[in-house]
Amino acid sequence: MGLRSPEIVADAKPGQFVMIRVGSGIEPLLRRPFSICGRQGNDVFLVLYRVVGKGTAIMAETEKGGRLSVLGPLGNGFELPKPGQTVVLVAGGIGVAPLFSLAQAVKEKDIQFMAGFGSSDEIIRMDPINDLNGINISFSTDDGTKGHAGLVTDLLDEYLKKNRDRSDSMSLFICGPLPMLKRVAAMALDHNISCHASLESAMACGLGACQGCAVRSSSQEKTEFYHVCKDGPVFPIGTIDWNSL
Amino acid sequence: MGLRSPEIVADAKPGQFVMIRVGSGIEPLLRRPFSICGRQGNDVFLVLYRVVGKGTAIMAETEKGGRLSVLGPLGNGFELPKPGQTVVLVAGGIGVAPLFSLAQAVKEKDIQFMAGFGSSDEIIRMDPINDLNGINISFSTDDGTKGHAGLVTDLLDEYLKKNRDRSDSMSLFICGPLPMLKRVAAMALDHNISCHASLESAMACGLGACQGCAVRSSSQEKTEFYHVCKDGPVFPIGTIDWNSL
Amino acid sequence: MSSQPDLRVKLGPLDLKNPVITASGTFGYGREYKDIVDPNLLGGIILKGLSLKPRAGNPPPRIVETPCGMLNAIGLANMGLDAFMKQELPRLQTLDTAVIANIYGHSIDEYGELAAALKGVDGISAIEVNISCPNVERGGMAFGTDPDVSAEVTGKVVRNTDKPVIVKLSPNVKDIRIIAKAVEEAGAHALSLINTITGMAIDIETRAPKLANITGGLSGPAIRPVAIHMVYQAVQTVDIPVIGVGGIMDSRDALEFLIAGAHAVQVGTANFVAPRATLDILEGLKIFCRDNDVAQISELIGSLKIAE
Amino acid sequence: MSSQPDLRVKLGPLDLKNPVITASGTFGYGREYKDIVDPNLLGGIILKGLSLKPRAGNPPPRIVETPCGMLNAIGLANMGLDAFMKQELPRLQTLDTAVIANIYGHSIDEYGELAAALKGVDGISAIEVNISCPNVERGGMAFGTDPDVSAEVTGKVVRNTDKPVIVKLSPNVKDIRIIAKAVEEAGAHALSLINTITGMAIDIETRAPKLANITGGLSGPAIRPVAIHMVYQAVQTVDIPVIGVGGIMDSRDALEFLIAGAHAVQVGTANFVAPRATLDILEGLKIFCRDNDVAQISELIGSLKIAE
Ligand SMILES: Cc1cc2nc3c(=O)[nH]c(=O)nc-3n(C[C@H](O)[C@H](O)[C@H](O)COP(=O)(O)OP(=O)(O)OC[C@H]3O[C@@H](n4cnc5c(N)ncnc54)[C@H](O)[C@@H]3O)c2cc1C
Ligand SMILES: Cc1cc2nc3c(=O)[nH]c(=O)nc-3n(C[C@H](O)[C@H](O)[C@H](O)COP(=O)(O)OP(=O)(O)OC[C@H]3O[C@@H](n4cnc5c(N)ncnc54)[C@H](O)[C@@H]3O)c2cc1C
Ligand SMILES: Cc1cc2nc3c(=O)[nH]c(=O)nc-3n(C[C@H](O)[C@H](O)[C@H](O)COP(=O)(O)O)c2cc1C
Ligand SMILES: Cc1cc2nc3c(=O)[nH]c(=O)nc-3n(C[C@H](O)[C@H](O)[C@H](O)COP(=O)(O)O)c2cc1C
Ligand code: FES
Ligand code: FES
Repeated sequence: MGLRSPEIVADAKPGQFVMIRVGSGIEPLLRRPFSICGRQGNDVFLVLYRVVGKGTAIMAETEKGGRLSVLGPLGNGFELPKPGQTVVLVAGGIGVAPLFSLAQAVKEKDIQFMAGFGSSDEIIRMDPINDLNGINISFSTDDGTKGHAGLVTDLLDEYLKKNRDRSDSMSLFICGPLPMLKRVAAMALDHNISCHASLESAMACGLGACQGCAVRSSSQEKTEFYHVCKDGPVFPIGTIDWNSL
Repeated sequence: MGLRSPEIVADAKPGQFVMIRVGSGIEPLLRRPFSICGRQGNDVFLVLYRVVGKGTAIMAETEKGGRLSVLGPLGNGFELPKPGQTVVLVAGGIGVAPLFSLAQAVKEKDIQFMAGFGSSDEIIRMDPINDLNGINISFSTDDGTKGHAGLVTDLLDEYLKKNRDRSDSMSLFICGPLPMLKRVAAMALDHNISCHASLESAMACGLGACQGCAVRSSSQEKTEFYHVCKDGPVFPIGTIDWNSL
Repeated sequence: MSSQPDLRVKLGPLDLKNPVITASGTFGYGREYKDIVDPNLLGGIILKGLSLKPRAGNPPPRIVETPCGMLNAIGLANMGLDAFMKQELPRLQTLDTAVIANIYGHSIDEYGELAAALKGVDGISAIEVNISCPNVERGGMAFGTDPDVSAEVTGKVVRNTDKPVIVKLSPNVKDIRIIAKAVEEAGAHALSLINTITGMAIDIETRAPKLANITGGLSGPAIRPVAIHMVYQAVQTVDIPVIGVGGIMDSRDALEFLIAGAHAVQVGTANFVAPRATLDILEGLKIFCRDNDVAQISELIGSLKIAE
Repeated sequence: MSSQPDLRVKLGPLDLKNPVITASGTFGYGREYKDIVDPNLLGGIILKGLSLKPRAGNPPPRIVETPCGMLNAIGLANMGLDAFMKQELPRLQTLDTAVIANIYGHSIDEYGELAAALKGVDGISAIEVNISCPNVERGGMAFGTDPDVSAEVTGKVVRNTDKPVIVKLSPNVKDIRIIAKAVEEAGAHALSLINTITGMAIDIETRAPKLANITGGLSGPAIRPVAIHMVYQAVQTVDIPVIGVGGIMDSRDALEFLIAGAHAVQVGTANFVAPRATLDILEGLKIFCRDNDVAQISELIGSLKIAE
């Protein structure tokens, strides 16, 4: 959906998110976090969402022209890859959303975009990035109805094997369901490739105040927990304790 | 609003009500009671409501063609006046609703319909009964913008004074805000006129199960409380302890 | 597995055809819902609280809606034992479901008298002892928040009846486990929890309490997390079965209680919101069992997985 | 009357410019809301619970939504006293509002040490003693549900500080009046109630608790009737002022607490739902006062009308 807010559009960085109040009542109570996946002009930013529960169901009923209370932009967002890097974006399902905004922001483009879905009918419209120059999009589906039959990690695996010599100049950015993230994180650590993951977590405030969105850090010395809303949602994979997730 | 339910239309008696679930969620939680105020053909019954809080606000947003969960018809309804009686209907505000259905049901018509409102712009559309034969409608408004300037009880008072000799053959039916009901009840008792009032009360079940809708009876011996949903909503005024209300 | 899951559960000596029961005070005597719910389809029905003498109940207003819940201060209005035996019992005796009488006394002796009066009475499958009503001056919650008195009431009822005794506990305590243990030791066959949580609401325009009784009992989905927690605590403390009640609106809610360890569930406020709620819950349980290859619903009871 | 109602209230020795305060743990150190709420407009801010040593808090998931509420099991994650003094205090000292530190100790002595460490510290207007956190193994609620221990903790803090002492009570008790009285007698200057109600939620798909900590504290509008009732009970029992907290979403809710007898209110979960909630409440209170010819908001405190 497109949401008009010149302020948010002006401030937002790729990978940041907003907290949306899906109704005006007290049930459901909490705001829902959604990545900013792009913009239309200077006024409207885009949110791409999947209906999974009552909050998103209510959003889907919100009429065009209606008003929603939106808090944002929130979170750290992606650090843009250095020029000359090959940008590899790996998304599972709705995880494409933050990566769209990143793909749009990368200046000197050499982008591999790998997106995995359950089935071809679940594939999210890629038009925000379809027309970008220098982007190479590949799909996987669990049931083989589009692209590679299997996991998106297979695509990555193959790509990494082919481009083993270039792993130094690669920057991985990933977003998707946890099992996928874990697997990609392991691969990236294995190949010693720079990799940033956009994480999800239950959230209440979105502002770093409630400490509800904790995720365990890999280094006890620094801090035991990071907060996804404030320290993230984007984390260098090495900073996270993936076993705890 | 019109609600399609051939079953309810077939069963409903004037003065009965329905319990409407205003949304599908759990907030607001309870159903809201509304009088059946008439019907359109054999399929559709009519409900006339005033937006006073969140439940009615949600109802007002329900789109045409939408579905609502409706329980009913409930309650006792009006006992139709005996033929030859002069039927005097006194309504305050939205209290017109159940009286509309009664006016439509009275066979041998000699009906006085007195309706009081705050101001002319609050007057409810009277078309369900405008075209009835033998009905005589008069208005009062608090601010005098239509009809008598003052209370609807003034209209009644005047009418009773003029027709003192006929009080034996009169049947009063009243519905409206509590102060109005109390005053009319007192007048009817004074003049010894048969009078039935349709009462309101907070309700949970509408079925006589929860005992939430109690109203104090005038005679301790019979029962200390009646239940508006089951024993009412229509009560002969003599059975109610008006001082407790 | 058979395509029809086995929904039967046991509440100690009491066999239920399924775990869905109506909660006391929210389903009258079943009669009120006759056009909507066939009680014979349910695991059981628990009747409106019964006292020795008729009780008129509290002055109105008696109910008020709150966020995702409601407060009630009915005050145990009921027809009393004699009228019940004459007017309601005969019809209840024709039912093919567990009919559970919910009793309430002003004193420990009154509880005993009620139990004795129902002893051997055909058509009453079990007795639920309400020591947890917040809306009466004497007895009720005052009993149910004290472990010694709770045990005394329980013992009295157990000694005076030949029927399974279920004791319904109040959540308005510091530690439900202490009461649960005391009641178990006093001979209860099962526990119901929770009754309503004491609450209050104020009309800011009139500056008066919204209930004539000032306070009332909070029920509905708002209290479900509290109920689940107390059921979870109780099942770890006692060996007798626990019936979960509090805020169950649909089969998912009912499953939460079963997984937490409840052997059956009671549906209360939901009957007002959706009069067919019990039947919908039953249907939902069946579907869940089928979808999850659960042949017997009793497998789910206490299946909660706690990480080390 | 003047067209600007006087919103000042007194919490014993503490003067507030208005009765709207942020609740501990829901507003961080104020900093997190800096672009949204100017703390200087509020009656006060209560900081996140502070312990002697840094606390990492409980493993995630730490929060889960429930009907009209939420459960949290943060586990009092905080930076600890030393880091607080260095990193947060200097900025807080520049604020022109009541800054209230919320303290939590593992032992009675730790409460004392924390109080002593904050003694004489500029920029801290008062101390709120949290003896009611349900999400920690030791101390917290275990203290706050026992009148003797509650009194001991209170006494210790009072003796170790020169600041007004507010004690925050747990609703997970049988009778809040007993604890309230004990804490008053031990020298508290004010009470806050309520903290969260213990609750639990289960994921029926995984059959695991939704919180890693298994249980959590229920907050939000769902608990408001319980909070209002306890505030009502407390104000009738003690002479010190009571701060109402629990489920306040808008000014109407805040007014319910004031009319019930609270001298001020804390806004917690509402900050998550509507980050500007405190300011909206303040505005709503002003409008209510104007519309109802209330010159001083303190007139409303305890204005509840109880019929004979
Ligand atoms: C930083 C961040 C960015 C996000 N960006 C997006 C986005 O761009 N587009 C999008 O569609 N979603 C996004 N999400 C997830 C989104 O917030 C949830 O899908 C949403 O909150 C679900 O709300 P609901 O009320 O519909 O579901 P609920 O009723 O709360 O939950 C219903 C069911 O969905 C499951 N569920 C809840 N949260 C999630 C989740 N995060 N992922 C998968 N299942 C979940 C629950 O376990 C439950 O079974 C993001 C989350 C975070 C933390
Ligand atoms: C038997 C019966 C028949 C009824 N028939 C009709 C009808 O035909 N048309 C109609 O419009 N209403 C009718 N009512 C009243 C209607 O049920 C209420 O107006 C409705 O429940 C309010 O719901 P809400 O959620 O909008 O208000 P809430 O949010 O519940 O309340 C908002 C405000 O409205 C006030 N309020 C609540 N109930 C009433 C009430 N009964 N009357 C006046 N103010 C109230 C509350 O005190 C509160 O201040 C009937 C009530 C009964 C018992
Ligand atoms: C209107 C009403 C009347 C009740 N009456 C009784 C009663 O007579 N005896 C009893 O033990 N519990 C009584 N209860 C409590 C319910 O049986 C149940 O324990 C409580 O409402 C929580 O369940 P729920 O959230 O599903 O309603 C009553 C509850 C309500 C709402
Ligand atoms: C996420 C969260 C963290 C909390 N942390 C604390 C805390 O550190 N100390 C404390 O005394 N209360 C804490 N509380 C309790 C709140 O201050 C408040 O008492 C409770 O949430 C009820 O108010 P509410 O319904 O307005 O949220 C916390 C509540 C929440 C929701
Ligand atoms: S959501 Fe509150 S700290 Fe992250
Ligand atoms: S509304 Fe339940 S008995 Fe009348």
